[in-house]
Amino acid sequence: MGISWQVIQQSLPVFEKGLVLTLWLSLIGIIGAIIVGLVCSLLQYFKVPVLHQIVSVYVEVSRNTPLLVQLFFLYYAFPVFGFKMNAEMCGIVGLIFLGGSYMAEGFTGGFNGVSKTQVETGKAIGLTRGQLARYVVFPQGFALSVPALAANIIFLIKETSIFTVIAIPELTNTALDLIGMYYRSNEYLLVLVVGYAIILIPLSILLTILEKRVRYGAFGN
Amino acid sequence: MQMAEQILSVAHLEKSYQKRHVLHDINFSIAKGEVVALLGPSGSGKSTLIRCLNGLEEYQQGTLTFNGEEVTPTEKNWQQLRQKIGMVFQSYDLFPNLTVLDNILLGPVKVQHQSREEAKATAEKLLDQVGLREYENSYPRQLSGGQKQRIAIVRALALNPELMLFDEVTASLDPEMVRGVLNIITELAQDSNMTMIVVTHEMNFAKQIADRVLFLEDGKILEQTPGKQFFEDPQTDRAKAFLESMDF
Amino acid sequence: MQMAEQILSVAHLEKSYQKRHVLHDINFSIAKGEVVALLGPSGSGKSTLIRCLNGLEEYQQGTLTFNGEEVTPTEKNWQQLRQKIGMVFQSYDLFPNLTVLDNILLGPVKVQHQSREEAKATAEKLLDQVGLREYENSYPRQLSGGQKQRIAIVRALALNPELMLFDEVTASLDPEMVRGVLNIITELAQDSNMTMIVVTHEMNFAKQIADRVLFLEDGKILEQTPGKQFFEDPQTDRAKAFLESMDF
Amino acid sequence: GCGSNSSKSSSSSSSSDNQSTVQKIKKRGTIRIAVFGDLPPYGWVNKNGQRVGYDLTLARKVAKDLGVKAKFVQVNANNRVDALNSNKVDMVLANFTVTPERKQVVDFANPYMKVSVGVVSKKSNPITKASQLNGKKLIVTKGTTAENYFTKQSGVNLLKFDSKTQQFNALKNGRGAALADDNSYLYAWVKNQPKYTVGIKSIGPKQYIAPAVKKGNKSLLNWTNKEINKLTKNSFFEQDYNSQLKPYFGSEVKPSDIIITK
Amino acid sequence: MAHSGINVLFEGRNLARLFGGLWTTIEIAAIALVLGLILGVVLGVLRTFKNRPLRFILRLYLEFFRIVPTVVLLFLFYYILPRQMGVNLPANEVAILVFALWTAAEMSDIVRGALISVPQHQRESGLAIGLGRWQLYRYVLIPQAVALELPATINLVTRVIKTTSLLMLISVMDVINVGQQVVEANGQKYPTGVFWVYGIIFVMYFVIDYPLSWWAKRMDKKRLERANG
Ligand SMILES: Nc1ncnc2c1ncn2[C@@H]1O[C@H](COP(=O)(O)OP(=O)(O)OP(=O)(O)O)[C@@H](O)[C@H]1O
Ligand SMILES: Nc1ncnc2c1ncn2[C@@H]1O[C@H](COP(=O)(O)OP(=O)(O)OP(=O)(O)O)[C@@H](O)[C@H]1O
Ligand SMILES: [Mg+2]
Ligand SMILES: [Mg+2]
Repeated sequence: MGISWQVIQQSLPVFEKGLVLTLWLSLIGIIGAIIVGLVCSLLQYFKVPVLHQIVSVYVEVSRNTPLLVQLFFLYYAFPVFGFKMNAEMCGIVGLIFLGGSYMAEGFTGGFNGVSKTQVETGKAIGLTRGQLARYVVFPQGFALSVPALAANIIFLIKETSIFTVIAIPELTNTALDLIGMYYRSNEYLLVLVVGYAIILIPLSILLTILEKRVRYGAFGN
Repeated sequence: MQMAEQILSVAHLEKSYQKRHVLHDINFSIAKGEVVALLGPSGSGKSTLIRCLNGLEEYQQGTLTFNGEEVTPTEKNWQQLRQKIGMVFQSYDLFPNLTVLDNILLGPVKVQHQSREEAKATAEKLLDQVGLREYENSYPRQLSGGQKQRIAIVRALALNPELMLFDEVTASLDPEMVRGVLNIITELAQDSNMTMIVVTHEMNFAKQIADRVLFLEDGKILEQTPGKQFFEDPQTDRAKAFLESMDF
Repeated sequence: MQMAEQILSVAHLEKSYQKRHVLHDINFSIAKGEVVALLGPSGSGKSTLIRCLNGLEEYQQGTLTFNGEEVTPTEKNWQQLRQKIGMVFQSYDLFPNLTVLDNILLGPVKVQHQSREEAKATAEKLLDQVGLREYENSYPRQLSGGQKQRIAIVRALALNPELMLFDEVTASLDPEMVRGVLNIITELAQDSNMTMIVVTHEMNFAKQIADRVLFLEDGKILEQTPGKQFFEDPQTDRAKAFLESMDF
Repeated sequence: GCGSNSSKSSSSSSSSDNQSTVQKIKKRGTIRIAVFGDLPPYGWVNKNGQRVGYDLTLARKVAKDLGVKAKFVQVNANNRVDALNSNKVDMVLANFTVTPERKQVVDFANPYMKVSVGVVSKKSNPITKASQLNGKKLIVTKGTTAENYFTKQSGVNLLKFDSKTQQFNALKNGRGAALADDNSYLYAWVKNQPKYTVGIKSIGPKQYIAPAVKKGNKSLLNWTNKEINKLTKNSFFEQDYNSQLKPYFGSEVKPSDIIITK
Repeated sequence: MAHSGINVLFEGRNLARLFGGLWTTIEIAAIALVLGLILGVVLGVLRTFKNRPLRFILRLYLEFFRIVPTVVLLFLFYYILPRQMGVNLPANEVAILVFALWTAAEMSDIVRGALISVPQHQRESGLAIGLGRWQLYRYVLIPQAVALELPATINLVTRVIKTTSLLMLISVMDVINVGQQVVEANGQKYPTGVFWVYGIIFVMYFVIDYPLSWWAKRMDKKRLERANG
């Protein structure tokens, strides 16, 4: 079976909608995940009583269960008890729930990566705990965590492909749906792969440049 | 040793890491303007002791008295005290994300709430003294090891401390860089009359600046001897052997 | 300098890193049993030169002649030659995943295909010489820096090399550990008549063992002077200044 | 035993060998049949883990008459064509409605059921006319005739799911105003869901359900045609209806609404 | 009755079937991991060689598996391979293949990273005692890299296990697919059964992955402590 350009061309408008949706959901999910992750890692860094234990539990539960099961839970199981969100909302909440812990780990890893001598030096010139965090640990830790954050961003975008199981018409769902209706798997899967490449290749190049910039800014190498 | 002007006294200090007992019943004082060299073989506890004096390590027993007041070892107290007790480490420990000037101003401006102008004036005076005024807007990565270490000293001095602690500040420098750094400390001791405790492996340097030597082994002070005398005629055999091993 | 017993000759060696030209027209030879000290300020190219002699750095021009044969600088050739040219570095470079004995036996057994028994006998004799026989089954992490460096020397010697290269082997050691390591190299030079090229910042040590000094600056050999003479009366002003800067 | 995947012995992909496919299946000793796993009472898995249902009874009968064992491959509606085309299965018996589009990509044998699209909705807020769906959300499963039909009707927002489980759960969770699928399942489903009703019993063309084989697989197609004719004659489908479907249907459904009788 | 929904698990063979599905999941993950990790180590070593074309191809391989979401990979391999390449594998084997290739891609990057972060002077002292290239890898670099890469490898393992949840999309009777069957077959009797079925699947994944993550974290912490002296 060859590839029909005509089939591809006809499908492009539908795929475009899927692509836009994928981008939107990813964007909101990633921003949410970064905010949640930052808050969680701060709670952990400052060892805020009670909250930091809660954060630990959240991080473990979120990191050690599949997004697909998390989504099934949100979408199919929660409404049984009266919590109902629409599919897009479920998707975003799921992505933030999952991504928040990944981002938190990324930030925490960066903060912990700041060398002990830097922290001690900060103390030695009389910085308070807050000042130490503000002027030493966060700027350097953030630079150290950028590679992990970048990897998480790519990871989360790819995870949106799982939204197909809760009927969100993003890229993957679009392809599977078209295949079910018109049976042109070759063409639709090709467009699908290209669709992800269009999002992810430029993004990953951008992130690599950003990593280098930030690293240079903070450490000069 | 006149009690009157003791700036820091240490009494019955004991320190363990988990099971390892590394400091045993340490007792000594340092008077205003005095320079104490802390010598001893590797692993004898010099760094640990000096870090205890700055609150970077917790100790299990004993009391520190600073300017006549007993130190209650809380994080908050230490944070205050560290403005009076400056410290410079072996590693070139400048903050890589800040310029030389910002490294120096961080303490005076943020901790001591001096105005930036005032602090900058002091900083520039100090930078002139160490001959690095022209680098004030450079980043640490643009400096050599010796230059970084001199800036680190300026950064500690900018807080106008009453006591300075130096822990092997030349140990990671190229041999040719060592002299510049030691010269600054020597000037500080001799011209500015700074009170200081210096850990070093440079015996010639120690001989030149030390009013008194504390010789440590296995976490105990084996002898406390005036500088000159220690190098000419140490009281213990162990110190003698140590001095011999230090020159090839 | 008699041509007959030259073990290694370097002629017109040039080396650049990308745009940086770090070695300029290096020429010298070393005769069997001779000890050459390579001195010079930091960044003058000492390490680069010594690493070229072991094929760890590629050079752009010039020829090396080892035992009368010109070296064709391919990876394969160097791999063979390195059995004849031992090298010890500044870092304690034992393999952390192997015991002391396995570190030493790796070369003789895997590279030279000696039987393990035979190699072990040699290794143990060498370990006895450096006073570390009892550590043969320890892992590197259980040794002090000085002990590790002595083992690293044994490891290089176990291949029975004809020429040894030492690059600042005591630079990262605690001062008290330095002497033990230097003693071993001194014995090697004096008792075993080993041919060697030594980079060091320990002037007393260099003075004691060097038959000849090569003084490097900015990648050029500024002078080649017999050992005694260099330390008493260096030929160039630069070398004089250098010697002065080395003692505080 | 049950609920497992396809056979391992199948690695040849071309169906246009000299040997006829029926012979090959016999030689292999198994026929691989695509079925649903979550669609009572047609193809589902009961609490004891056995695959049962109207389609499954037929599938077992087909295997038995061929003299081979049946291997079941569970599919979703939108995989049925690909399962055949990528040679994962020999035959689809998963409520596969015959449509002109599908006829272009697979070969259908003679039909064994009648069907048309129906729409189920809440009794309290029933949908009885297609026009009521305008601007509302309608739940469908990807790759079904219901999806196809409503994709062509503008003004209806479709919520598309992968599996039957997902679509019925979504309806129960109130994610759409109604759900469209083959009316035959809907009858069965509402029997146990007293709050719901099949408000539109039949919409769009009357259609048939038939076994499907890979396009060009003449020998299996011919065999299957004969088999279906024989089974129809022998009243096999009435028995199948009585044992598998009747318990699930309310009184409003007659066998002749569903099965094809001679 | 909401709380009685849990009984759905004890109806008939439901619980046993869920565990059966879990076993399928574990089996696929385990085989894929063994194959993928071995292949990944080999590719990782190759990626540290100087050979540019080889490195480029392996990089391309890695990037392909990095960019294409696993769901899409599964569909690609399940439907396209048989038709375009004439390779027809049953669903479980396709799953193993996809996961093994994906694991190998990720692993190759971990191994490469670990190999190049073995300190340069370790490599050089190996060369200095005359070790050849393979001997250098065999006795010096790989043993040291293993210690460095272990936490990342364990994290990869947990990710692979989690990602097996996608198997339900290609007709593999994994724990989630069985879960759906159970939900559908018992939906009328236990309206809240869906909560409990997905709940137990959630717990199952957590119980498998959490100990692994914990182990990886602990090792990472130890390594950090050692690095900080
Ligand atoms: N964080 C730690 N945990 C456990 N033991 C430690 C720790 N830091 C130091 N020690 C031990 O305490 C003892 C004293 O160490 P310390 O660093 O104070 O010695 P030192 O005299 O400064 O040596 P050097 O001259 O090598 O700097 C040593 O035996 C050391 O192993
Ligand atoms: N890998 C490299 N890439 C680029 N430049 C290098 C590299 N290694 C060394 N150099 C440069 O080559 C010059 C000589 O360096 P080399 O390490 O040989 O000096 P050295 O005499 O051994 O100094 P030291 O006493 O500090 O060890 C220096 O200017 C250094 O910056
Ligand atoms: Mg110390
Ligand atoms: Mg060097």
